[in-house]
Parts: sequence; C-alpha cells; structure tokens
Amino acid sequence: MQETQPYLYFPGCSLRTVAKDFDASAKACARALGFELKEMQGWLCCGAVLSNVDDNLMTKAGPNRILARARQEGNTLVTLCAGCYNVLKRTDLHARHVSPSQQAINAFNEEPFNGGVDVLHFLEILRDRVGFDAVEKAVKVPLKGLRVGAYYGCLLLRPFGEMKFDDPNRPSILENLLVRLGCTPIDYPARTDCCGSYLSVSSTENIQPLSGAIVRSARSCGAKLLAVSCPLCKYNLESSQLQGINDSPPDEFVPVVYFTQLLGLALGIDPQQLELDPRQMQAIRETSVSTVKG
Amino acid sequence: MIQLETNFEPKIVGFLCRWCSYAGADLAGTSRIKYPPNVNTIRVNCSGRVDPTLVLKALALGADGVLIAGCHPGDCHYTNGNVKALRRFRLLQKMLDQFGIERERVRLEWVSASEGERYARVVRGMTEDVRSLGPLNWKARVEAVA
Amino acid sequence: MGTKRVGVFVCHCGLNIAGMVKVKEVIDKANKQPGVVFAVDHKYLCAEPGQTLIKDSIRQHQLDAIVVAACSPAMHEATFKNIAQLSGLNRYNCEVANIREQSSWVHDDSDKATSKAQIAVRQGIEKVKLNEPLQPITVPVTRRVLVIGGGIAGIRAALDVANGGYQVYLVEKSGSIGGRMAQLSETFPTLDCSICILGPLMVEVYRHPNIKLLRLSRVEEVKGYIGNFKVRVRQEPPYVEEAKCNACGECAKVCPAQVPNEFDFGLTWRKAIYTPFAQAVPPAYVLDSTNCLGLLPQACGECKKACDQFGTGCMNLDAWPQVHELEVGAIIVATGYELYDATKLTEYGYGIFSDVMTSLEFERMLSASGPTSGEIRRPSDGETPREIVFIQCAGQREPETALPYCSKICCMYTARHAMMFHHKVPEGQAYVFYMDIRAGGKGYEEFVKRCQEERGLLYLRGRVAKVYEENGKLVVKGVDTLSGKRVQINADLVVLAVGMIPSSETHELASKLKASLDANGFFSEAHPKLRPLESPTAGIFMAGAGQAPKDIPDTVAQASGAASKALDLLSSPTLEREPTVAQVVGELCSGCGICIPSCPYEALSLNAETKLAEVSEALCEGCGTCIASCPSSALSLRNLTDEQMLAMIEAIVAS
Amino acid sequence: MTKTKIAFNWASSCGGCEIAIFELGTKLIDLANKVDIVFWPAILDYKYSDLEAIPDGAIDVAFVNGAIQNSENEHLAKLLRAKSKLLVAFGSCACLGGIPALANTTSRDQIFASSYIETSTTDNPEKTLPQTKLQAREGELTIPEFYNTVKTLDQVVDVDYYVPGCPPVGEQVSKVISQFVEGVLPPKGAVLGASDKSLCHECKRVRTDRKIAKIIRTYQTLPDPQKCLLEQGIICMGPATRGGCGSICLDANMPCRGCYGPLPKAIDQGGKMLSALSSIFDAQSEEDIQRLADSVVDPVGTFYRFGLARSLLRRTKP
Repeated sequence: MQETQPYLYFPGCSLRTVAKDFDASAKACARALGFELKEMQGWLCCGAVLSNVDDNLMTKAGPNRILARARQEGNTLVTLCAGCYNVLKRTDLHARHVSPSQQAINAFNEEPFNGGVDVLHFLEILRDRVGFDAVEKAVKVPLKGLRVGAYYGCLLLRPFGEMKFDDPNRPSILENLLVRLGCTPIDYPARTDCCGSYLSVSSTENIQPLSGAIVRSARSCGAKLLAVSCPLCKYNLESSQLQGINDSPPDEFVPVVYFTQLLGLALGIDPQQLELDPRQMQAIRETSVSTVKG
Repeated sequence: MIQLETNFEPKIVGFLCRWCSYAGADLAGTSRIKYPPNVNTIRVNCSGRVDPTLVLKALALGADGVLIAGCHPGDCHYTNGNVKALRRFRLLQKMLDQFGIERERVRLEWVSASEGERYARVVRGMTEDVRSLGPLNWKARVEAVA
Repeated sequence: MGTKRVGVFVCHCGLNIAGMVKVKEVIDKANKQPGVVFAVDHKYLCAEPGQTLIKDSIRQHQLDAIVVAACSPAMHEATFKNIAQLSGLNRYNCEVANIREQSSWVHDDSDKATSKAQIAVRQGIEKVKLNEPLQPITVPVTRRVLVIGGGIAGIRAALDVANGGYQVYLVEKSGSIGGRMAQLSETFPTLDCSICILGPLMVEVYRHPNIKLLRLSRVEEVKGYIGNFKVRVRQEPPYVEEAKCNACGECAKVCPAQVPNEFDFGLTWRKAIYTPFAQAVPPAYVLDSTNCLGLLPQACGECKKACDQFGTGCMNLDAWPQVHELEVGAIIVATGYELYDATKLTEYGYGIFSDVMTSLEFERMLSASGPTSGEIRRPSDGETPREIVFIQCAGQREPETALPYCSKICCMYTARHAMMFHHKVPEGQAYVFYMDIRAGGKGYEEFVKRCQEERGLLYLRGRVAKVYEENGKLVVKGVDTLSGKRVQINADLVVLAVGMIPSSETHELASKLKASLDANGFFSEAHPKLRPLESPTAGIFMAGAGQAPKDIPDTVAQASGAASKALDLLSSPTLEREPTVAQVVGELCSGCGICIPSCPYEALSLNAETKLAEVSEALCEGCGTCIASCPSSALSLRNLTDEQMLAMIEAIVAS
Repeated sequence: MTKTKIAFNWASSCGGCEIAIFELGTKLIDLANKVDIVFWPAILDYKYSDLEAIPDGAIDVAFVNGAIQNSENEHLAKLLRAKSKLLVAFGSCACLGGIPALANTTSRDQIFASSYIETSTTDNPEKTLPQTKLQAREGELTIPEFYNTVKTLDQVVDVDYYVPGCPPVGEQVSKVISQFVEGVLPPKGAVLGASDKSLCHECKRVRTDRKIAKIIRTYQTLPDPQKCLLEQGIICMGPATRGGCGSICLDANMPCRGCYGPLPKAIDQGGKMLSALSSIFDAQSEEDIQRLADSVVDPVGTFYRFGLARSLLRRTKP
C-alpha cells in the first residue's frame, strides 16, 4: 500500500508565493503517508491557463520545456495546483501525437518533447497509488462532524475529454476523501461552477456574482468550510467574501482551506506546520466535534 | 551491403477480407480519408484464406511488409476464420522472429466494415513503421552474403 | 489459359477517378502487359454507353476476358459480370480493379495514386488470365421468412410477406407484440392515438393463417446461407395456454409478487403473472418466472388455484422452454431501439432527481392507458407541474461524451409533448431547449410551427448546463443563444429527449446473423443509397430503428420494402450461388485430414473408400480457410487459387 | 553392351548417403556388372586431375550428395556437371540443403567463432581462423572458402533428377540406380525414389480428431505407437513431407522430421507445415493461441530441419 519511492513534484509559482500553505501541507501529508514529493529540477511557470489558447504557441513553449525536463527525471509528475495540473496534463496529451503545432514548438525549444509524462494530481496519488483505505487507516484525529463543501471549479474536470479526472458534472473524489477523514461532505449545486478565474485581475466586479454565488450556495446547504485544490479559486472565494461587497454578515464567513490541510489535521499534523490561520482553525474547532489540537 | 535508398517507398502487400476489412477500406474511400498509397490490396473472402506460405512468398519476392486484415474476433462472416488466421499468424510471427524479420513488417489487424478511419490509421502506421525500418529487399540481402 | 486475349476498360467515373488518377497512363501501362490486346477508357463505364462500349469491344477484339478498372467491386462487379455474360463471355472471365475507393479517393498525390491504380489493374489482368469459366451452383430456396422483432416494423413486414402468400415466423422477445409504438400516446404530426392505429394490425398478425407468432422467444443460432437458413429459436413458456386464456385476470388478483412494470418504465407496478398491457397480443396472461415466488420447487401456485377455480384452467406451471428449429429462406431484422442510459448524462441529474424523466416515461404519462391515465403529474409528489422544461438532444450530437448522432424524431415528439402539456395544463408554462429544429417530413415543419406559436410555450435555442434541486424546485441553468443571455428556470418537471440506441441484444444477434454493424451499433446496409434495406450478408433484410433512428412512417415504408425484397427472393424456387468454392485435386490429396476441422460448414469430409478429402459444393461458402490449412496444396479455391494469389502478389511486388 | 558410366561424389554431407549405397550389399556386385564406376572418392582414391581428365559428357550419370557449403563443393559440382550427361541430387542435403543448411540460421563468422574460439575444448590463443591462402615454406597452401550461406546442388548447377532422403532408403536407391541403367526415366526435374503423396498417406497410425491441445517434445513422453503422433501433441512433419521412405521413423515411434522434402505442389515445406499445424490448434482465445504458439520451440529448426536452403527465405536475415 505505502509508496516508498519519491514522486517527482511540480510546485508551480503560486505554491511558492500565495499558496505556501498548500505546498507545506501537501509535503507534510505525503511524509505522514510514507512517501516523498521530490521537487523537479529547473521547473518554471506552467504558463497557467493561457496555454490553452491554441493559436498562441509561445505560451505552450514553457509547459513543453517543463515536461521535457521532467522526462529526464522520470515519467510521472505530480501537481497540486489545479491550474498547473490542467495545463501540464493537456500539454502532454497534445505532445503525444504528431501535429504541426507540436513540431513548431519542438523546433523552437532546445529540447523536443513528444509526450510520455503521466501528469498526476496529488488526489490521484492518494486514490490510486496510496489508496483511500490506507489514508483512512493513517487518520489519527477524525474530523467528526466537520461540514465541508468540496469545491472543484473547472480546471480539475474540464475539458472532460482530455482531463478524464472525474465526472465533470457530479465529481466525487474530494468527497470520497473527506469522508475517510471523518468529515461530513456537503453536496451543493455550485460545486463545479466557475469561480471567475483571472477576471479577479481584469474585472473584479465579475467575481462577486460568480464566487459569491458559490459561497452562498455552499453556505445555504450547510457548509461551514470550503475545501479546494486551486490557489486562484481559494483567492476568489475568499475575496468575494472579504471585499465587503458580500452581503453576508461576518459570522457567516465560510473559510476556505486546501484539502491537504484537512488531510494533515486528520493525520495529526500540527496546524502550524499546515499553516492554517486562526480563523480557519476556529471554524474547524467550532464545527468539528473531535478535538483538533493547536 | 544494402544502402538505404533516399525517399524509400515501402511496398506492402495487403490481404483484406471481403466482408469487413475490404469494406472498411472502401468506407475510407467513400469518406475521402487520406492515407499513404503503399499498400496494394488483394481481396480474399476471409483472413483465414491467407496461407502463411503466401506471406513468406511475398517477402521473398521483395515486399517490404505484409498486412493481413480481417473481421474482429466474433464477427467473422464465416464464424471463426479470423481465429484460424490468428492461430497461424501467432506461430508465423514466432518463426519470423527467428528469421530476423521485424514484427512491424508483418501485421494482422482487425478492421470492421464500419472502421474506415481505423483502416487508414493502420495503413499510415504500418507504412511509417516499415519506412523507418528501411527496405527488406530479401533476395538481394541473401545473395549479398552468399 | 495463359493465352487469353484480355481487354482492359478504365473508368473515369466523371472526375471521381480521372481527377486524381491519370487514366491515360493506366491504359498505356495496361497495354504493355502480356495478354492484353485492347485497352480503352470511358467517362462512365457503368452507364449504358459505357456498357455498350464493353459489349462491342468484346465482340470486335474477340476478347476472352476483361478487366474493368473502376469503383470497388462491392459497387458494380455484378453489373460488369452481367455485361461480360451478355457479350458471350463466361461471367467469371471478368475482374474489377478498385481504383476509386482504394486509390483516387484516398490519395492526394496524383502520380502515386496512378501507379497504385496501375498495379491494381495489373493484378486484375494476372488474375483473370488464370480464371476458369464457371457455372453458378443452383440451390433450392426455402420459401419461408423469419421476422425478428414484433414492433411496428416487424408487424408490417410480417403482414406484407404473409399477404404475399408465404409463411412467416414472427419472433418477439417480450410477452406481446407491439413494441415501442404500443407505448406511445399520440403520434405526430396528426396526433392519432398510437395504439388505436397499431392495435388492429397486431390483431391481424395474431389471426393471420400465414403468420406463426413466437413470443417470449429469442434467436439462439443461425446456420446456413441465403435461401437456406436454419435458425434455432428458444421460447420461454408463458405457463398459460394462449388459446384457453380469456384474460379474466383472476390469476393476477391473487399473485403476491409485485414488480415494477417495464411497460410503464417502473412508473406503475404489475404482478409476476400479468398481461404486458391492455391491448396485448396475444390477449393472454404471462407468468414471468424470474419474479414468481418460485416454480421449481413451486413456492406459491396461488395463480393456478385461482385460474382453476374461477378462470378457464388454462395454467400449467410445469411447462418447459421450447426449442424451435426453423428453416427459412430470408430473414428480416426489425429489432428496434432503446433509449440511451440517461443516468450517464449527469448534468441533468436523471436518476437523482425523481422529477427529471425521459421522453418515453413522459409518453406513458400522457397515454390514457398510462400510470396517471393521461394526467400529467410530478413523480415526486403527484402534483400537476406548472413549469416544465423539455431538453432536446439530451446526450445526442455529443461525440465526446455521449452519442455523436441525431435521433431524428426528438424535435417532433418534443413539440408534440409540449403541445399536449399545454392542452392538459393550460395555465402551465413549457420551455423547450433546442439546438436547432429538424422537422424534415410531410407536415412536420407546419406542426412544429403550430406548437411554437402556442401561448405559454417558449422555445429557447441553447443547451442546458446543469439541473439541480433547490428548495423543492428543479433549477435548470442554460443559455439562450439568440438573446445571448444565461437563463435559469425553476421548473417542476424536466423531460429529457434522450437519444435512440440499438436494442441491447443487437450486437449478440448481429454476430449470430454474421450481419455487420456500423460504428454506432446499428445494422449496416449493403449500400447507403442503393441497397438500404439489405444487410451486406445475403438474405438478411432490415426494417426500422435497428438500422438507424427513424420515425414511424419511415419505419413502415422500410418494413414494406424489406418485405418485398424478401418476396422477391422467394419468388423463385431455386437460387444461384457463387461457384467459387473449394475443390480437391485428388491425385495431390494424401487424406491427412488436416482440412476437415477447418471447415465451419462441415462441407469437407474424407471419402470412405478413397480415404481422400472431398468437398460438398452445396455446403461450401468459399471462405478458403481449408485451402490455407492443406499441407499438400491439394485443396484450391475456384478462381482464387494459390497460383492466382502468387500472380497478384508478383504484380504488386514486381512493379 | 557398354556399361553405364556412373560417378558418385559427396559435397557437404555426413557421408550417410554413401552408406546408403553400401546398404545395397550384395546388390552392389550385380550393379558392378552392369555399371562402370568412374569416380567415387568415398571408397577409392581419386584426385581432381582424374576427374578433370574425363572428357566432357563422358559420364552417363553422376550422383552428388551433400549440400554446397564451400568453394570446393561448388567446384566439384560444376566439374561433374560438365563431365556428366545426367546429374542427380542424391539425398536431402543435395536436394534441400539438409542438416548442413541449418547453418543458414547463423553466419560464417559466428560458426568460426564458436568452432575455433569459443568452445571450451578449443585451445587457440592467437584466435587463428581458417585462411583460404597461407604462405608456408613449401609454398602457398590453400583450403576451400567457407560460404556464409549453404546452397542446394541446383542452386549452383543444373540438376536433372532428385533423390531425397536422409539418407535415401536402400530399396529406393537400388530401384533408382536400375532406372538409370535401364534408361527408363521420367521427364527432367522429377523426384525419384519418393512418393508424390505425403507420409500420412502411407502412415499406419490411427487418426481420430484433428486437434492439438498442447505441444510435447519427444523426450517428454512415450507416445502411443498406434495413434497419430500429431494428435498426441508431437510435431510430426508427415503431413507436409513426401512419403516413400516406408515411414521407418514412425515405426520406431519417432515423428517424421521431413527429410523427404516438400510435396509436389507445396511452395514451401516449412510454411505449409506451420499452417497445417496451427490450423488444428485447439484454441479460441488470444491467450490460448499465444500459449500454443509459444510452446513450439524453434519453429525454423522444426519446420525446416532439412529444407532451409530450399525454402522461400533460404536463411535468416543477414
């Protein structure tokens, strides 16, 4: 069950800046579950979702370079950020068959890449390699009664034809994990709605209607906490509440955490190490019947 | 010995079963799907008609590859002629390994009457594989080392 | 044989061939081949002038054999063989070289396409030189027809053949004929009551002296060939004597076993002993042994007691399945359709939200004989829905996730559903999400227009992104591409126009029939334009939605067409078979017997005296598997001998 | 009457064919009265010069056994061809390449390496390999050039008749020779001393159902002497091999190895046997089929034990 050999790991920009907590908690969880996340050599920005634009080859150069380098070190690459996962997985798929665009990219890059890196999400490692049973066995502090709304967003799931990660309309992988941690996952309609993504940069006013609606939907279905796997989603879901443009009173604030942080707590890892802030901890303690230390 | 000729065009003999694969090839035609012209086909009633000896003969005569295509297992117009083809093919493959003839050169594929796209894919794939292996040129090879 | 005078005819097929293949060069190359005394090209060889050209040239140049380089032999081989015969040649002295489907249409380099065509022609020349003149083998025709499937297609086909004076076996897997049409309430565009127009036909089938109806039956095995099929049909016992049963229903009253009624898609219940529906034919009860409390050993037997006491005593609980060995000359496949599994369309939440239903379930609800006797009610709480959303193209025209094709009838019945809803719930509001309206058909466009103009009926051009439940309502989120606005409807009921797929057992049946299926699992036709009623496998014809999604008029038309095809086949007592069968060269055969098991038709045997192999020509299908297995090369396939194979291989390799 | 002038010669062979002629025993004496043996290095000392001295076409019939594996074999074959009216390929090696032709699965270099360097019994520190020429005190010494590919007799000279067998069985040999003495001969190119039907035709074993569920090798079992060996899972070349040998191997409860060569119409003995054998594999699933195919150890050596040089491919890929 437990993997010993380290997994090659691509952190991505956000996990080095705004999402250090995602990175830290994931690494801590991995260790607790008996495997290592080995950071790949010379990684660079995945190009984010830009590289999904087909006519812009330049944006594809980066991810191809990343995968070409990863290929040196192995043939699987683990990601945490849903955005990086989406970009890298689709870049690999695209590279697998010959196409003019791929040839152009390979002509441009110093090292040609023709696919063959299995880009995996940390969740897939937990489910397919470690196994949820093993995860459940490793749980020290079941998060009993913690009512969590899993939020997927778009990038993990779509386009379905390429991602094939989970059912794009009724995904379940996060819920299945949360149950093993003792949580009570909340089903709410907006689980897979778009958070607004980069509109938070270009046109902030559009975030409220989108992310706000998601938070409201989750709250109305009884979620006390939102679990995500994407720094941008997290930012949007939080800012839509913090910006004050959210009608909801502060006590109805729904904290947003990374699924790895909940996993960490359940595995008995110290909240500081998981970089959970007080507000989040408070929300967790309030609702979880079990005693979460720290 | 054999110097690789530039822009080498593989010569491939294709034995296609009339009910599935030949119809599939025709469908590729009616659908105007493009594929390389390197396979000339011989229409047989069933892939089970294809005697391994004929494959050997084609190779000895100078073919760079041989493609045998029949109905998917279970769909044979003659119940299980394709299974008999498979029995012969597997043993033939083993023997061709000993003769040093690359597996890419002699292939058995299942192509149904509705799989025009698949037929085109098979031909593309095989032509490219054989092209990268270079000419077989059996007679010359053998005489070169007399 | 080698000294045949061969003529080569190269067809331009307009520009289909000449546009890519350099016909002149093909001619020149052909002229250089030994044995070729004449070669000519023509714009359309298959048309009258072309055929005349062939005929005249054969006479003029005393040709012994011809090669026609044109479209695939699958297209016009027969035509060209006929013309050869008309011109005094043996029809087997004609070969077709495929330079269209397998050359001009699939290559874009004119030179390469041309040289490939030249090789194809050379193959034909080498082969035809070694062809021997043959006479077709004549075999008797069994003048009976098997119709598989008792829906409207099967019913129509069976009646037409039966009225034509031949005996028909009609095999139906369920307890009654009628099929899908029996489940419909009305039919578009005329709004006829479906069962009212179907019912009489069902009864006609039941009463017809030439039709033997086998319900609860399945085809187990199909042997033989066109004109002489041997079919094994297994019939489950109804445990009720059809003739005696008067459908009094006493048995069902006492039956303790309740099961969801499949005829109503589980919207109602039935007993383990039941009649499939009110107008079922035959009008007799059926015991479904899988849901019965137990027959072996008998667990309850209440039904029999009731039947003996109050009914006609027509029950027999010790009945066994029957196996029928049928001999028929033609088979008509009318296996119909099912709906795509709507639970796979997770965005709509079918199977999760009880008020999301399929169009066929809604159809039952509209039906006067249905679960709500025609009233429209929400399954969840029995309330009358006010806001109803119809989603067209559900799981259709979606190559990536569901069905790539269009089911053709959904636009029409959805319009009808919306209209019926509005008639039954005048104050209600109906919304229809559509991609585009496909109303090709007599009176169809007019019908849809009428519906669209109905008050309280709103057509929205766009797709639905998701459906979810929120405080007792179904929230339907979609987009109206005409206004460019996202729309959200809080609906009481959602109806999915789910796509049609071939019946579940189609693939299994197809491999028994050796009939090929298309990429979507429907029966494929011999030619999409010219032979739409025939399977590529001779003697098998198709009718109805088993071949492709279609509406009732098309189905009925196709059924009558298939029937007349079958009648045509049966019209003569004998039929000619390809003589290109296997033969044994006695002096070469050593009687090793390797070939015997290789024949799927038991056409090979060892002669009792000579101990040598011999072929029964009537049984041989000419697959040639035995030829490959013969270590002495004593077996050969007429007009596809090893010599000919070698000649063709050489033509390919040596060029 | 003038006696028929006969020559015997051996090329690359084991000498068994010579023994086959001795097998005639006392018949040899009667033969000696009818014929006049002008060249027979196996039993009398002849030099090339003796053969060269014979005027062209002076020999009535020359029997050559053995395959052509070196330049001497070829030289003598050509010489005899010139000197003789009729040339007969005698025995499987001359007709088909025979056992020596299994060398066609490897190459001269590999053969030299194993014979002169690798084998444990070899002591050859300088790794000296056979040279065609060598300057010695006595002058230039030469040995024949060893060929990469073994050939059949008719691949180097025109052959009139073929007598297969490893070796050809005794009574057949005497029949054949008397055929030549009496000069009653079939058209050129005919196979003498063998049947035109497969061994199965004369095999006395009982055949029931043509099915093979598994392949066994002779050392793994004691076969039932009554039943067809093929049906017992032992690969018997009988179906694809000419009869006429009197099925002596089968009488010894051993499978036919194919020494009498391909049947008249068969394009390729090995290919035909492969097809026949796999055709009766009792397997439907991909796995079972693969398993059965894998259980055929060394297809080339089995199906072409005697016929490799005469086969369609003739040798493995150089």
